Amino acid sequence: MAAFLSLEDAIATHVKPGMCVALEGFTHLIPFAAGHEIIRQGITGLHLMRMTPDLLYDQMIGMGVADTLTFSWGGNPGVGSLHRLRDAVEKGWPNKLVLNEHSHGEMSVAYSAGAAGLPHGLMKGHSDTDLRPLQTGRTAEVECVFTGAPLTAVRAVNPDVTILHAQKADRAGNVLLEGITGAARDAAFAAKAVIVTVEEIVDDLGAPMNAVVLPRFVVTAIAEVPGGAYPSYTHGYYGRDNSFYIAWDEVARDRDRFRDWMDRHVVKAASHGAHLEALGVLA
Amino acid sequence: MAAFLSLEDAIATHVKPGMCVALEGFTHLIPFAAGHEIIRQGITGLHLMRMTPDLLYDQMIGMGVADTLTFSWGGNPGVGSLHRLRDAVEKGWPNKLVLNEHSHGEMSVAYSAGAAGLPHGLMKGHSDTDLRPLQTGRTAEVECVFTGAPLTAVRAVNPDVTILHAQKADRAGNVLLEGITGAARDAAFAAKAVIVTVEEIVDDLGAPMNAVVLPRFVVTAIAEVPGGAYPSYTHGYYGRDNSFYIAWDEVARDRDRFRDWMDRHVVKAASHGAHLEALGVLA
Amino acid sequence: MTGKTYTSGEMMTVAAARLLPDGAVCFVGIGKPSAACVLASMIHAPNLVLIYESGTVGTRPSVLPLSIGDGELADTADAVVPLTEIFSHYLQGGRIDVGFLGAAQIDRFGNLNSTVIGPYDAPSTRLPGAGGAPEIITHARDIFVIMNQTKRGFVDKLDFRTSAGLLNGGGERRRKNYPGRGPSVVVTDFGLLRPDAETDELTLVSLFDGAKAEDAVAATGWPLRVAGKLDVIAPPTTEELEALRDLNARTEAAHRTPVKLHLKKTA
Amino acid sequence: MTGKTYTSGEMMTVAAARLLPDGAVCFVGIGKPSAACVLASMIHAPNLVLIYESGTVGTRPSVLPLSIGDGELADTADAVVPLTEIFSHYLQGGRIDVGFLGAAQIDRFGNLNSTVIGPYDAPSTRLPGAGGAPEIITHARDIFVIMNQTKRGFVDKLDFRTSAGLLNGGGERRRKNYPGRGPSVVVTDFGLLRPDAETDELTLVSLFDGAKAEDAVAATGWPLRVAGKLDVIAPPTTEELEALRDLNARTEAAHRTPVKLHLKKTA
Repeated sequence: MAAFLSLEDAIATHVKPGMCVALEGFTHLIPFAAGHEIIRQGITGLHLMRMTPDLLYDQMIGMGVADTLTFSWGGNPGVGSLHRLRDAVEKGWPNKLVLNEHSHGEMSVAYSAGAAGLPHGLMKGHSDTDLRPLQTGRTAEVECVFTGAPLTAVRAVNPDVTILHAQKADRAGNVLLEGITGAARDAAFAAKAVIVTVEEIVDDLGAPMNAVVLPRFVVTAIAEVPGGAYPSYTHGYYGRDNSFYIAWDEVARDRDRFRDWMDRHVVKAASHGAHLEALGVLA
Repeated sequence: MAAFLSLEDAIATHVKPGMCVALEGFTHLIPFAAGHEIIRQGITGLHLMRMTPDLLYDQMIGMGVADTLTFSWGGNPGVGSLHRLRDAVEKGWPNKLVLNEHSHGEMSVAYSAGAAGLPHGLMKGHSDTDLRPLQTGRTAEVECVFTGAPLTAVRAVNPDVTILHAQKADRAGNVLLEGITGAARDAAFAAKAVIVTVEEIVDDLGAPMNAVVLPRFVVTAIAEVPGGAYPSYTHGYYGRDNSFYIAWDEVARDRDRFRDWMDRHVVKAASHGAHLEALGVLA
Repeated sequence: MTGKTYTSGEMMTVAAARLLPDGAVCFVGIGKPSAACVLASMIHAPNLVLIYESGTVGTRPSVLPLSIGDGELADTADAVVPLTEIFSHYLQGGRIDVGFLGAAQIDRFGNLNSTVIGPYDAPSTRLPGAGGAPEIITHARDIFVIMNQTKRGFVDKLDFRTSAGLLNGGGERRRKNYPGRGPSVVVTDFGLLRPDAETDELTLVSLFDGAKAEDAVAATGWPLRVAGKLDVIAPPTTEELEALRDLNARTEAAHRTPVKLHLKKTA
Repeated sequence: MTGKTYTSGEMMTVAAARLLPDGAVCFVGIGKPSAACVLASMIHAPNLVLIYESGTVGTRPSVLPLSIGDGELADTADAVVPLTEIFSHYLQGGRIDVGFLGAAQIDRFGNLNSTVIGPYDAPSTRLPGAGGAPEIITHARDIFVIMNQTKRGFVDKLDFRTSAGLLNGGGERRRKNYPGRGPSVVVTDFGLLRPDAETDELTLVSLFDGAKAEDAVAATGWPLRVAGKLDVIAPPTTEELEALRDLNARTEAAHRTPVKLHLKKTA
C-alpha cells in the first residue's frame, strides 16, 4: 500500500543508480519536480524511459543522469530540438547515450504488455522501415497462428520505477489523474514500483464515475508537491508555461549556459517550491 | 456518422438473419428493448455473442432466435440456471444451439483484439483445462518469440453488429456510458456496425473529463428508448429489478409458461414502453 | 446442526472471513465470498480491497450484491474500469492477493468444474460455465474455495475440468510455473481442507465446533485424508454473527425493494 | 512571393484545408495540420473530427495547440482516452480517414525521414524521431503530407526511412496489403504533388497562383515529374484568410499569456 513520503525520501528510497526509470506524462502531468530531485541527489547510470522525452529529460540527460534512453519522440513540442539530447547523441556530451528507439505505437504496445503481465504485445503487419532492423530483441516479425497474417511482436517493458505527477491523492493512497493521461496508467501498472507526486492530498478524491484512478495497492509512494509538473501543467490547477518551453531553446543550446542554469535553478534549489519561487512564477 | 432511428428501423436496417450479433452489457446496461425488438421482428439464425448471456439471451434462445452462442458465463446472476439456455443445450429445444464457449479472460482478449484490428490477442500461459481442446480455431498454444514463455493466442471476434444500451447520446451522435461498462467499449470497436439505445438524447452530454464516450463515428444508429435496459438497470436512471430476475426462474422453467409469457409481454407488446407499462413498473 | 444458534452457512462465511489478512486485494464473487469479504472488512480487516470482475475496484458495499454488476458496487468503488482492464491489468498483471471460487464439483487436488454434469456434448446438467474462474485460479496469489461438502460435489473424478487447481498433485502446478499457488484452502460446511505439502491432496485440517471428521469423510467422493491433529474452529463470536446478520438483513430488504421507473417519456 | 497579400505558409494551410471532406476523421499533428483542420471546420467542414495522439477525440480548439497535449484539446474534446487506446482502437482499429504528416526528408515515393541526417550511429543531426508517424502512415485510410519543398528536404535517397510511404513504388504498398493507401498528396509551398497512378512517383499536379513549375523542379532533389496539364489553385479567399489570421492571432495571444501558479502551499 502507498506510503506518504517527502519527495526527497521517495526518490532516495526507490530510485537507485542503474535502474530503469520511466517519468511518464504526455505534455500534461510531466513530473518535473521528481526529475529535478533525481538530479539533485546525483543519481546516475539510469536507463530513462518515456514516449516523449522533452525538457525534463533534456535536463536530466544534460546533467549526466542517464546512460540509456528508451523513447519514441524526443523534441521540444512546437519549438524544435532538445539540444542536450542532441549533444549526447551527436557528440557524446556529457556521456554516451544508448538509444532504444521506437515509434509511439510500439511504445504503447510495450507498456500495455508490461502492464498486462505479458512478455510481449502485438501490432498488425510487418514494417518496411529502417527502425525495425535496429530493434533486435525488442521487436520481431511473427505470423498469426490462425490466419498467417503478418504481425509484429513488441517486447514488454517493465520499468523498475515509474514516476508520475497527478492532481490528487486521498489519504488511503488512491490517486486521481484527470485530463490527458497519455501512457501513464500503463506505465504505472507495468512498473515494479510507482512514485506519484500530487498537487494535493485530500480527504475525498471527488472522482467522477469512470475516472482514471490508480488504486492504492498499485502506488508505492506518494509525495505532495504543489506545482510539481511546472513548466508542464496540471489540468484544473495551472496551465502549461509555453513561454518557458520557448525560452528553453536558448538556454539549452550552449553547454555552459545550460550547466549554469541548472546549477542555479535546480541543483542549488532547496526544494521544488524554492525553484518555482526563484523562477518568479508563483502568483 | 450515427443515424437517429426508431428502434424498429434500427433493428430492421442493421440486423439480418444469420448475422453475428453481440448485445453486450455486464449486469448493467443490458439492451433488453433491442433484444425484444429482434424477437418481435422474427429474425432467426443469429450467432449471439456475449460474455454473460442472462435473461435476455434466455428469452431470445427460447424464442428460437439463435443457432450459435459465443459466451463465457450463462446464468441468472445470484439466482441460478437459465432454463431456456439449458433446454436448448440439453434437449435441443426449440432448436439445437452450437456453443463457442470461453472463459471471461478469453472473451475479454477476443473483444480487445477485435477492437484493435488484430487477428488475435494473447494470454499468459498455457492451460490445463478441458475447455481449451474444444476451442480449435479459436485458441492456440504459442510461445513468446523473445523468451519462449508459454502464451495462448485467442482469436479476435468481430460481431457484425454490437448492440448497447447507454445513458445518453448528444445530437451529434456521441454516446455516454456511465458506471459498469463491462466489455461494451471493446465490443463496439470490434463490430462492423453499432446500434445504441439510450435513455435520452440531449443537447450536451455533460460528460466528465475521461468519461466513457463512444464517438459519433463509431456509432451507426441511435434509438431513444427510455427504460431500454429494464429489468437490468441504467446507472443514474433506475435500479436493477432484482425481483424480476428472481421471478424469471419460475417463468422460464416451463416451455409453455415461457412461450405464453413472451407472447403476451413481448411479441404482442406494441413497443418497449407498452411492455413496461404492462409489467406495471412505470412510476 | 442441532443446538447451534447459527447456521452452517454463517459458520462458513465467518471462517472464510477470518482467513483474510488486512490489506489483501481480493477478487470477489457473489454469494458467500462477498459476505466473507464484507464481514472481514467490518471486523478485523478494514483495509481489505474488494475487486469484482465487473470492473469495480476498492468497492465498499453496504449491502451484498445480487449480481456481480450491481450499482451499489460502482457507487462505492475507488475506481470503475472496463472489464478488459480487470482481466489484463489487475488479474493477469499480478495485482490480486486472494481469489474466491466456488464450483459444482471439486476433486482431491482442488481442480474445479462449473461447466457440465455428464458429457460436454450431451450434458445431463448444463452449468453456467467458466466465467473468470480459469484466470482467477491461475493468476491470484492465493485461492480460497467455498463449497458445501457432498458426495455429488466432492468427486473422485470431475466430469469436466473448468479451472486448473493443483492439477495431478505432487507439485505439478509449481513445476509448471503457474503465477499463483492455486487453492490453499477449501471452506466446507464441516471445516477446512488444505492441500498436503507433499502430495497436494486436500486434507481435512480443521473442524467447526461440533462437526465430526467421519461425517466429512462420508460426504466426500474420494477417501478423504484427515490430518493427525485436527484444529477446532471457534464458533462465530457475537460480534461476527451480529454483523453478518445485519448485513444479510440489509441485503434482503434492499433486494425486496420494488423498482419503479421514472421515465421522462416512453418511446 | 512578391506582390502577394498572403504568405506561402498561409496558402499551404488553406490548400490543405480545402482537401478535407466534411465529416472526415482526422489524425492531426501540431503546426500546419492543426491549422488546416481547424480552418476547414470553420469554413466548409463543420463536422470534421479532430483526433490528437495525446488522447483527445473530437476536439474543437479555439486556439491552436503549441504541443499535442495542450489543455485546450482536452477541454473541448468529446472524449479524452489513454494514448494506448488511440493507437489500438482508433488508429490500428481502422477508424481514421485522414492522417497528416510532415518530415525532415521525403523521397519520390512519399517515404519519410524524421529520425536522423547522416548515419544512425553518428548522425550529423539527430531529429526528434518517429512519434506516431509509422503507424499513422500505415493505418489511416489517406495521408496528407505538408512540407516546404527544398533540395534538402525532397531528396533522391532518404538518410533513414522512418515511415513507409509508397515504398519503392509501382504498387508495392498495395501488393503488401497495407491497411491504408499511404500519401495521396503532398502540399508544398509551390502546390500539390500526387503519386502517379501507375508508378506511384510523386508528380507536380497543381500550382499555387503565381508559382512556377520550374522553381518546384529546381527545389527538388530528384528529377521531379510535372503533369501535362497543371491545375492552378485559387488564392485564399478573404473568408479563409481572415479566419486563418484570426486563429493565428488568438493562438499567439494565448501562448504569450504568462502562467502564474496559484498554489495552496509549496512543499
